Amino acid sequence: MESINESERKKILLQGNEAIVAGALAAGCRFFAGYPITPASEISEILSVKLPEVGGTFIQMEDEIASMGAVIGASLAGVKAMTATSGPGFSLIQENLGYGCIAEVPCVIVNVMRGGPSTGLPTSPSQGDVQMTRWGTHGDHPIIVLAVSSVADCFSVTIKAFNLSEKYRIPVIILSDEVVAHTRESVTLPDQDQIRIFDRVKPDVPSDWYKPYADNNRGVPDMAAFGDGYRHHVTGLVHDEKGFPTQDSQEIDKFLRRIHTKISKGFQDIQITKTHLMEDAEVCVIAYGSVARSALRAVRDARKLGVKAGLVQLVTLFPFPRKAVDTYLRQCRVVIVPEMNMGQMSREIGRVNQAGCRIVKHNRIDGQLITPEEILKHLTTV
Amino acid sequence: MESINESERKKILLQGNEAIVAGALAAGCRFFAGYPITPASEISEILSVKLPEVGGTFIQMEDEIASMGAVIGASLAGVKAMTATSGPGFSLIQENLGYGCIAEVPCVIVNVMRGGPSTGLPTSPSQGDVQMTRWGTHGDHPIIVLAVSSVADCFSVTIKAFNLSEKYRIPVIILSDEVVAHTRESVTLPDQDQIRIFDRVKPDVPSDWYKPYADNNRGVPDMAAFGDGYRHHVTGLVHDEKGFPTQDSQEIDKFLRRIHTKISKGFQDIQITKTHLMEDAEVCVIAYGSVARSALRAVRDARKLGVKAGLVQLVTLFPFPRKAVDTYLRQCRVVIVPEMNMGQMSREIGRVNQAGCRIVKHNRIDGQLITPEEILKHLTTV
Amino acid sequence: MVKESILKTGGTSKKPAAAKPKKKKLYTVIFFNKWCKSCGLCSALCPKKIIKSDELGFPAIENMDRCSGCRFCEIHCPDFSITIKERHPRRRRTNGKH
Amino acid sequence: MVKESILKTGGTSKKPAAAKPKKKKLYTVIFFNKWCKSCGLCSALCPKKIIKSDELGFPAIENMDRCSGCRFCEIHCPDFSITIKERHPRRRRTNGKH
Amino acid sequence: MLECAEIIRKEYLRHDKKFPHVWCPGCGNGIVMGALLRAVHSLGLDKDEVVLASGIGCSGRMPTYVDFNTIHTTHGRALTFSTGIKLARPELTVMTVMGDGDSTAIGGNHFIHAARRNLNLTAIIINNSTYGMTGGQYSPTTPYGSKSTTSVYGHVEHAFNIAELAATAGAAFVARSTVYHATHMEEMLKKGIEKRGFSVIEIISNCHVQHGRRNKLGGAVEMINGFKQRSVTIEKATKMSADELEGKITIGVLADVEKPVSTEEYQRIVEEAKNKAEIITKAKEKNGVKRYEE
Amino acid sequence: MLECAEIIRKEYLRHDKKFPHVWCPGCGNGIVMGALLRAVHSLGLDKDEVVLASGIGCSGRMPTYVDFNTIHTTHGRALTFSTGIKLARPELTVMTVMGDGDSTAIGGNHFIHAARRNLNLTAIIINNSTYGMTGGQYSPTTPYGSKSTTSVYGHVEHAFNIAELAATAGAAFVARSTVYHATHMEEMLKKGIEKRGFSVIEIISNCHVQHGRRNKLGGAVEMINGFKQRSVTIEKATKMSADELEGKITIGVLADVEKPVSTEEYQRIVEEAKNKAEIITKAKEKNGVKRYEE
Amino acid sequence: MKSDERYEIRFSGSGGQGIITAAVVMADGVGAYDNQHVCQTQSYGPEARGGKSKAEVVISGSPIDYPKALRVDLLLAMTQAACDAYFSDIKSDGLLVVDSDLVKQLPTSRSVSIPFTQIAKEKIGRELVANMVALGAVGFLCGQVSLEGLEKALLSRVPKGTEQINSEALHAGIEEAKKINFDLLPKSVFSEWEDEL
Amino acid sequence: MKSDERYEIRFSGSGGQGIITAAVVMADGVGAYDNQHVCQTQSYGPEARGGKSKAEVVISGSPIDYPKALRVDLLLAMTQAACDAYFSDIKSDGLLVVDSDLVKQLPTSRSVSIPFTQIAKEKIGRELVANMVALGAVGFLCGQVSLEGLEKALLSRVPKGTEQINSEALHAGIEEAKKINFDLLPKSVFSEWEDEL
Ligand SMILES: Cc1ncc(C[n+]2csc(CCOP(=O)(O)OP(=O)(O)O)c2C)c(N)n1
Ligand SMILES: Cc1ncc(C[n+]2csc(CCOP(=O)(O)OP(=O)(O)O)c2C)c(N)n1
Ligand code: SF4
Ligand code: SF4
Ligand code: SF4
Ligand code: SF4
Repeated sequence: MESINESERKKILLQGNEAIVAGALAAGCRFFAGYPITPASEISEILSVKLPEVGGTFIQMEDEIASMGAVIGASLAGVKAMTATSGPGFSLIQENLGYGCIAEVPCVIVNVMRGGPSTGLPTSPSQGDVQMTRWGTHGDHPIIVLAVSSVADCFSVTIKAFNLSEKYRIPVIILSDEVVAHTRESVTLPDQDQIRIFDRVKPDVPSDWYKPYADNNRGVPDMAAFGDGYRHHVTGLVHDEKGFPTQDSQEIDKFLRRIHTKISKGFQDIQITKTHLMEDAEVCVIAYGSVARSALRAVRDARKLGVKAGLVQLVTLFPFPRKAVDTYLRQCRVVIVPEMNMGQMSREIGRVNQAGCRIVKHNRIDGQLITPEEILKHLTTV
Repeated sequence: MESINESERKKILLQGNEAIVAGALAAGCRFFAGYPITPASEISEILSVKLPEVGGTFIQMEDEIASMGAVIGASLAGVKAMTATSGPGFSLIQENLGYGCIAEVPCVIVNVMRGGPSTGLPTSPSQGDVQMTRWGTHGDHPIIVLAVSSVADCFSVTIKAFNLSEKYRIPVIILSDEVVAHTRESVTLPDQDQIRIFDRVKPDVPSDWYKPYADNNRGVPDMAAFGDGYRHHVTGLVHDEKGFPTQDSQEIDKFLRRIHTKISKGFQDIQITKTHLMEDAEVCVIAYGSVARSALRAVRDARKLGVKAGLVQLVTLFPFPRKAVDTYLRQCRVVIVPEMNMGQMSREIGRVNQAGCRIVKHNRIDGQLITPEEILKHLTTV
Repeated sequence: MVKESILKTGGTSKKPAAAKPKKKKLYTVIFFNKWCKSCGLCSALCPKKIIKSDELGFPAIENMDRCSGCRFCEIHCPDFSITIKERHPRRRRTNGKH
Repeated sequence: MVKESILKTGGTSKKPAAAKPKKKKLYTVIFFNKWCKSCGLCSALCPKKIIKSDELGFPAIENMDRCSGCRFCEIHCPDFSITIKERHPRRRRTNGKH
Repeated sequence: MLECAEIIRKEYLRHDKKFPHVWCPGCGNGIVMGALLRAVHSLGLDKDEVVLASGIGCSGRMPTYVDFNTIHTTHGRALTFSTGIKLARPELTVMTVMGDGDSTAIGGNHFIHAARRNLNLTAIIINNSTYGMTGGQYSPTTPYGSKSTTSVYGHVEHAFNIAELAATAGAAFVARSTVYHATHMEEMLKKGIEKRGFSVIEIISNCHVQHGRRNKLGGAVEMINGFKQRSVTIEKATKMSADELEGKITIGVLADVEKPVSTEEYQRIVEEAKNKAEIITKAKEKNGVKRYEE
Repeated sequence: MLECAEIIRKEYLRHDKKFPHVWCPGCGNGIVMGALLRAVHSLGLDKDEVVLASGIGCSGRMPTYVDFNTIHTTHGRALTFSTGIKLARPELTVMTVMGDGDSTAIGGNHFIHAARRNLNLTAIIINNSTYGMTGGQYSPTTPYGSKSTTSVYGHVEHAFNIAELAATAGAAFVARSTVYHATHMEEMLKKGIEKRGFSVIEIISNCHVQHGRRNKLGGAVEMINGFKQRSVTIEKATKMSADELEGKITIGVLADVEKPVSTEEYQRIVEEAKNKAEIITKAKEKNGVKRYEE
Repeated sequence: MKSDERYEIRFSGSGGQGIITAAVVMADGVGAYDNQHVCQTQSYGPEARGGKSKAEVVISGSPIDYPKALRVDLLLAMTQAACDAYFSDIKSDGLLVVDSDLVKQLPTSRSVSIPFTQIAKEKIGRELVANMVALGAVGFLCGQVSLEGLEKALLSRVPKGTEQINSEALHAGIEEAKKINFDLLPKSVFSEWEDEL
Repeated sequence: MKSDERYEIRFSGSGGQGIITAAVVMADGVGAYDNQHVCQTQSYGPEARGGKSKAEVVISGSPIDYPKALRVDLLLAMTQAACDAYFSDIKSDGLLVVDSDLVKQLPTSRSVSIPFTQIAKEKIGRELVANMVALGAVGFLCGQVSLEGLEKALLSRVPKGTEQINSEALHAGIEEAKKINFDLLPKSVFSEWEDEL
């Protein structure tokens, strides 16, 4: 869906999962720990081949909990790290994911969604894990969730995920789905030197002065790696500026609010939406993931039928791009929200709908990709 | 907070966690599997003593994942079963919890909330796990979440939890918090014969005819236990009426929608709210858990100051009691939502706020119970 | 309560005292092609090497009389597609019971 | 690169050749009461049984000269509250180095 | 009387389930299923009183096909479900079938704890040295140096010896067999099911499709014949040197010990509890002094 | 030269942390911490290159106090974090301290897998037979028959032998000591840290507050003296009968084997990969034929 | 007591003094044996170790809303540190009760000083039961609990075998408290000039 | 092709016939070696085992929105079952290509029957490469891919050592397809009367 600079030389046919690997390697990922699961296994498999080639490390752990632990460990030791799984595995990483949030450890987690709950529909696409990625771990925590809808997205959003993760010291989740993961598309990958890479900011103070959780104007403390000479303490307990556990209400409050505000300070950078034909749209579809592609087709078809339709594609699902969505809720008469779940993002849209725009949910949970026809029907009848 | 029939003989001083045990035993719970964690450990400890006394079984498993597995196993074998944990443990049970939802296994999970995320603030109260209980496991799934605010609640809500669980074949979560768990209060427990107990409906057809997942007018299939002579299959895959995995879109859709609608059919039974001084209230507080008690005090104090204040206490958090809340949003000028989190229920209230009522969030995340004064301040200034 | 293994193999079963030791028992090997996946295990494992493939790739017995009734094929068929039955020559069948 | 254990116990350390074997070494046992939790391990484990309790319950040495410098108390103190130092009688101290 | 295969097909297989089953042609899972059904039949167990649980994996599909009380749990957790079932209804015969990944990768902890705890359960582990279902990634029993979809350069980790692990963790009965040794396997399964306490039967099986293919071990036939060649009985094995045993598969009963079985112990506790109850409850009442805790 | 205790206090303890530490009076955790610091010091390790990780529990508080790169992870998962750290920076000396519950209850799987995998890591397990931090519930090493806050009727399960479990799972080095044997413990720790491969040092320690009290084992002094009485060296133990060993604590080096260490093997793979890369990537490209999967 | 009125007692001291036990027994006496509503809370966390320890009992004729103390009617302080830390929440007509040997600096003259620890040591022979001596005094002074109820509660909550000694301690405390002449106490815990502010 | 037009090919047959491989090579040929956008999907799940197998290739001059086929331009059916199941989505001017030995019942006369399997067996000597024979024919008939591109894609996607035999198969397919006389085919896949409805 992204306009890519066509060039014979670099054009290749990639599967979604392959493109995530390509994006991760381009972003500087040099550590992967995972546990196989359909439909994410290809990410492990390909990285097991590619990582050693670039001097990185691949390890298959005993389960997803262990994988997430290893990813956090590697990141704390200074290496960009990632894991990839699907719903059942994601349900298992929740505890350590929360650790990543409170200890502010950059890392990327890919969730290639399949039908749930539980073992569910292992080989069918779904978007049933949206709210889970936001709320699955206990306690209030910030998190970033990005969705991919095409092979090109898989590459570029993965890079973005690593960049945000490093910039804000936070776990970033990439939500893919079975359709995107297994679709092959021809894409043109940019040269490595054309890619903007963000690396975590390292401290430059003398080691004695280093406070690993001190606030600054970004709200994101500088981050030393284990072995860098800045001996420090990392814990999953609420901690003070130095990283040591605290029970002091004021320190607690300050810390927990900082890890939330560091994200709100970055909304502009973090909240990504794409629009198609929205300039004069009166009816719009808000969609994400593979469904956004059905939606685009439907919008184009609707235009042909004279309906002023448009598409808002959410790339960032959380922090929910309230501001952007609000604009379109004010612009449009009706908003259609097709999802392969019971309405997990339409909840969010409803929540911010102060304009009182009419919101039409379209939900499919039978393991099939929503078709353009289904959406078109709404577009032409509302 | 419940008006209890005073009677010298049965009045006892109980801690919140003790009262949950008392409620569970009264409801017929005869199996507990758990793993110790502050501030829920007393539930395990007391049940380890009491269960054998009534012929039940207590087992401490190797972790929370195993505990949840054992609870589901025991329930499938026909015994009412429960586990109790806190945030970190809850994060771990997510996968098996989803299994409970898809295989429609009655069981009760107590989450005594402490400060999060991660290890967080192990000994401090919090309400940070509200959204997690709703959304923590992957895939779309129905679930029931009840909150307790007093020792008396601990007893009666636990009974309600078991009853709903059995009636709707669904895991029910009880959200307690460190304050409620460790507060001791004098309570009068009713006689066992005064307690209404609901047991799952067993099939009465010949075993050959039994379809363990067949729809009926309640949407809740009759449930045979292993060993009852109704040999059947249970799986975490999406399944057909007979319990066998299916890939048929129509069967999938039918099944997944049924497990959602069985809950919506029961809204009246499931969605519990309590009100205090709401008849003529112009300003109200919507609260739950221990905070509801601070809120009640604040409301009473506000009345003394001439403010027409009222309290809506949510007992059922999910399925969110939209209808009831909507009524109060229409009635009141302002709604104050105090929570020991960043605003997890105020999200839900905002989501259903079609009346455009002003919603004032009051959030505390420093490990301290919100005081009546803090709420009173809002009541007197809004 | 506990029964003997239901698997009475021709090769190893203790011969009942009354059995005539010299009379070679005969067996019928029945293939249930509907479930068979043509994995070839039966023919590879048959000690008598009498199981071959038919033109569709399904197993077929070359010389039924050579079957020793060892049931090795039966218990190794992963698809429950083989049944070994004792075959009683005509005279036995006429005596009306077994 | 690898150093010897920093724990040189009086009882077991090899005596340097130059040492006068007959001269008994003397030690000072210093208790750091700020960290001490009065657990009683030092006094229970001291082979010479010279650690007693003072009126506040903190450990105290009865007869410092009897300390053999075995450091058993030091390495068993869970609170890092004991330091054993070699004590050099006055004449040694005057020779200016050690 | 029905013949063996007929009994199995008619009495133990679920006919409303679509056969042929999902396993690949020649997969050992079917051989194990047959042996298990024969073992159950010859023990004379009532189908209503038998539970077969599984985790997730190719092996995990077994419960779908057999006419017992069956449950296909989550990946690695089957023994925890079985624990709940057994404790809730001790009179049931509860068996759990798992793959090597299911039982010793994600489920490793539950496995060693079930062994330690010594409930009266039977664990059947179909060890095919790989994750068959997800496409042949390395498992905890993939041999050092082997190829898999996640170890194309050769595996750098070492394999568990499942049976030994079970014995060390405390299993009361541990046996090993292979899909070649179908009758022996049946025998081991019978012994395991009859054993009071936690019993483990490790069955070496072939996943020629994922593991065999990538490691030049041939197809089902070659792999299964390989098991024949590599197997030695425990009796012989005890007389062999470590070097001689290299690459061999020791089959037979590896451990069989008597010790208190928790399932029964719990019953005893229940009796005692009713008496002691009053006294202890009082003493137990916490005095409220809490310590810092996490 | 600074004296022993002074070196530790001045160079290895974090003074900005509030001492006295949180452990109860007489708790063995402090004794282990001392021995560990002495071992690190005598090995001449650079503090900047040492990582001490822990899980959650009383023992889990150790990293807070020592001036290395330290991490207090989640309950039971410390070894997984350590695995990531070690693989990312193989030059660091990574040690992991855990309680018996942390390492063998919730963390049991990571423990046996770390042993199997044989990375160059050191695991120090403080085995006090109970969950100290949460108030004395039974742990996987609580002896049969013991009382705890969740086994007031006497424990019906059996205990793990942690060291044996580690050895069976594949640890390259396994030793045991007790808090009584502080110098021996230091020695074992040194050997373990120096060992190439996964090393486990199990240290029998006292939680008199939770375990001792409930089982009439006395206070810290009595428990620690008990360890002295019950200990036998591995050399002696090998000459004793099982009956004689009943209730004894075998101390010393229980296993020390040489085998490929994954940390190093990974390095080899990386080298090879760069060469083989081209060829394999091609061959690896999946042909798209997928099977049913879960 | 008017049905929505509250009477609040705070027990404070240091970890190990049995502060929480005293509060629990108090609550049990009020709640289970008297016909009052009662709510008992305590502070958890590292704070409770070695350092300060705090437990509260709220008593009311009607169900209790906020479970923690709002304005304390009676503060028992068994250490100076506890007295200093927790005195501020006391009502103007509240009462401070202290161990006279351990709390020397009294922030108000509306206070009662009794040598609980000394009584425990000398009269009962075990310092450990000082908490029960104090409980006896508090029970009597607060006037919110029947003394039989309190004793029953105590008997049901202390370890087997220690009933005798604990109940002796309770009675010693009650007796000691009976000696107090309330008329001699000022009406407010605040000094005159503070009241005038 | 106009930039937002789509050309859709569906490959179908039974599991084990190499249907997906053929589609992937086609997509690679179009996408990586030609200057077109391409999107290739397949059906997963048990259905793909033994039973029907399906893979789709969508080609367009501009980026492709919906990744799956909407109205199929060319359907390759390598079994009767596949032909029956997947024919319904074909465009009225679409083309059906079948293995003449395996698909006997043709739902339309706008179809091309070629004995792919027989060619593979007889001309190339290995039945397994029937999918490549078919691919050659499809590649030629669809007119959406340069045949060199297709061959390059094939060479890069088949296992080492099988390049020769696979490319022979491809060429055999192309040759066979060249023999088809398009003028003899009806304009619509639907019979006359259907068109009139
Ligand atoms: C939590 C979770 N993680 C991963 C998976 C994916 N998965 C399904 S089966 C399996 C491994 C199966 O291997 P094994 O247990 O050896 O059984 P086999 O298929 O070889 O019989 C995996 C990793 C899953 N279903 N759930
Ligand atoms: C997921 C999770 N479950 C439970 C707990 C509670 N918990 C904290 S420490 C602990 C056990 C500690 O026992 P052990 O590891 O033996 O260490 P010790 O305290 O005895 O040193 C438990 C159960 C937790 N923190 N996280
Ligand atoms: S073993 Fe069974 S499935 Fe395999 S070929 Fe023989 S009959 Fe067919
Ligand atoms: S029973 Fe034995 S001899 Fe007869 S066909 Fe089968 S394997 Fe061959
Ligand atoms: S993939 Fe392997 S284990 Fe699974 S069915 Fe096929 S041969 Fe058997
Ligand atoms: S509870 Fe036990 S393990 Fe924890 S500090 Fe106290 S004595 Fe040590």
